[in-house]
Amino acid sequence: MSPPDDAVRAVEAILFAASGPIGIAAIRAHVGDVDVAAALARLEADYAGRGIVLVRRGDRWHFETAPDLAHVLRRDRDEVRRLSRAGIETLAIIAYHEPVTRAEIEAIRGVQISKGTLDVLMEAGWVRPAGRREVPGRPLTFATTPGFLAHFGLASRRDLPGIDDLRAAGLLDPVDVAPDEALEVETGTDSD
Amino acid sequence: MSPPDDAVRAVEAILFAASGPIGIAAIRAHVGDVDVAAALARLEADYAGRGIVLVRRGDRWHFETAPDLAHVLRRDRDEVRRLSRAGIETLAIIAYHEPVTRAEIEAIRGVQISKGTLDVLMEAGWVRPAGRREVPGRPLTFATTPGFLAHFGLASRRDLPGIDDLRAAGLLDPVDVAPDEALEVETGTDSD
Amino acid sequence: MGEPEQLTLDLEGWEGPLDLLLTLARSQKVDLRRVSILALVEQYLRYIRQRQTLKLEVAADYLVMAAWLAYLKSALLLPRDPAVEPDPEELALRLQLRLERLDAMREAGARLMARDRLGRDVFARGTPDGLHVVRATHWQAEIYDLIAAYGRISARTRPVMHVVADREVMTLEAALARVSQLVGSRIDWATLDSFLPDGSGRLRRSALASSFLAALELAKQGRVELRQHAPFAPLYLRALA
Repeated sequence: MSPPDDAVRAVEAILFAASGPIGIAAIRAHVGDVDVAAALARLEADYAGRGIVLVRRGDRWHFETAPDLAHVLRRDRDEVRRLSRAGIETLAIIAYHEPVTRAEIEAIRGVQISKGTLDVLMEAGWVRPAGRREVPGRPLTFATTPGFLAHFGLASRRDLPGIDDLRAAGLLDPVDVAPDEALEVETGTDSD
Repeated sequence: MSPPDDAVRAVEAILFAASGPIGIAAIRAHVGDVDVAAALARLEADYAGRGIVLVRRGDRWHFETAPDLAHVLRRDRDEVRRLSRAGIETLAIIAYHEPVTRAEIEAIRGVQISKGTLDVLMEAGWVRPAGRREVPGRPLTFATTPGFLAHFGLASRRDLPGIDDLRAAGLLDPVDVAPDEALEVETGTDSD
Repeated sequence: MGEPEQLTLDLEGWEGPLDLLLTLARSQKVDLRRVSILALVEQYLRYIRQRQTLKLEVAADYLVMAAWLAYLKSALLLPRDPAVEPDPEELALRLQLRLERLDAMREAGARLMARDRLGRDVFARGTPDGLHVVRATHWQAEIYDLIAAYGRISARTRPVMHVVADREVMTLEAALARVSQLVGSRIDWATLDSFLPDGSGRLRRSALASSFLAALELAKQGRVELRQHAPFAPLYLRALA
């Protein structure tokens, strides 16, 4: 392995010092006119197989510990807040269907979303309001955030587990939320 | 360079994720019975010449960015800002009346000046403290700097137009007294 | 917890009728795409029948679904009536698609949660130094701003002298004297205009106003009488004997 040149070293230090995933433009603002993409590729290769790895999350990059070392690092005190079943399903629906309205989420789950469910997902920084849909009522839509990709270790939404198969099976097609005498009957509330 | 073994990788990840410099005993508490000292030596060698270096602080170890790269981690950004009305008036009074005390500036402006106003003028390099006046209370006086003359393209303060010049230029026209000025006088302090 | 409450818990464990249906469908242990809707409906209806004591607000949705499923079942069993819309086969297909969709999302959620998650399985740097932006402020002001500011201060603080230009006016007293003197020397009606002094512009306007007031005052004193044919018509004065 040849020693890294100054551009690579500078990008490495910036990624290391950054307090979160950082994009190419932000890196360039610090290092100036260097080939940031090439430096990232070089670093990705250098760190492959090490205890620290360089990963891409959406349009941003960051260093994190290698996943197979979870057992030496996992901390009890940092227990990630457990999501309710309603929360997990709602998050999955938003991630796989985004942008998606509340009515569509409810149509898929067959129950109303209780008030806290979306709040919890937004508070966790995984879900954000994503504009209104230009249909009658102009309902608000929801989508995932860069923080969602970072937390779940996804380079992009295309990396969502099984998304291609689900799309091919038509299970991600737009959901019919129009009044339907047959399937509109469920008006329960989830148990959040 | 041979790929690091699992012990080295684990120590690397622990150092990276640690919330501060960490000692060998603390590392061993995570990784169990491995040769931590050997792993540290290996990491020190691996990172030599990179943008990140492994350093020892007393009995503890941590990763930090290479010292020669400090300049890329901070980025300078220039901001051009216009002087506020209070600022430009205070500067004008100092230029025309120097050396002048704060009380005199306020008497001439008819409005109190906030501390920030003089600070901004001094930060800009246009005004400097110019000794104390030998009267009761020994108030500090202020005067302009060579930087002031340079910025405004003046060879000396005598180049500032006199009152008669200002009148001839229409700059003493009472029409110029806008209603907001009356308001400013009433509230008794400037808006800086 | 009392006995009746415990009985209602059976349904509260489900996240709605669709959740219950999905669980029953999975108990058929076949691919959801080959699930028997008829068997599923049977299972659902049997399940609901077995739960005699239900908390009403929780049960309502389940009962509505039960009613709909009972309708679907009969529609599927009876010979197809082409006049009936929608086609019961299609309804069954849509129900099956809904179950598949919910199942897919439930599965996706589980797979998401099982990933290596930041802060649980993988970790970002413990103590990032952060990147810093150092701002250097350049203050800007032009020489014109400076001298205009001084002009403004001077104008504001300099003593202001108000000078009122000299103006020709006729006072009410002068008009009274003039009108009362002139009216006595005439016999017949005369217009107010004829009492005004020669001149033009501001003095004449002032004299007109003052003379008009003088005429009113003299009329009030009973020394003259006034006549006007129409609004804005000439005003005539005549001395009273």
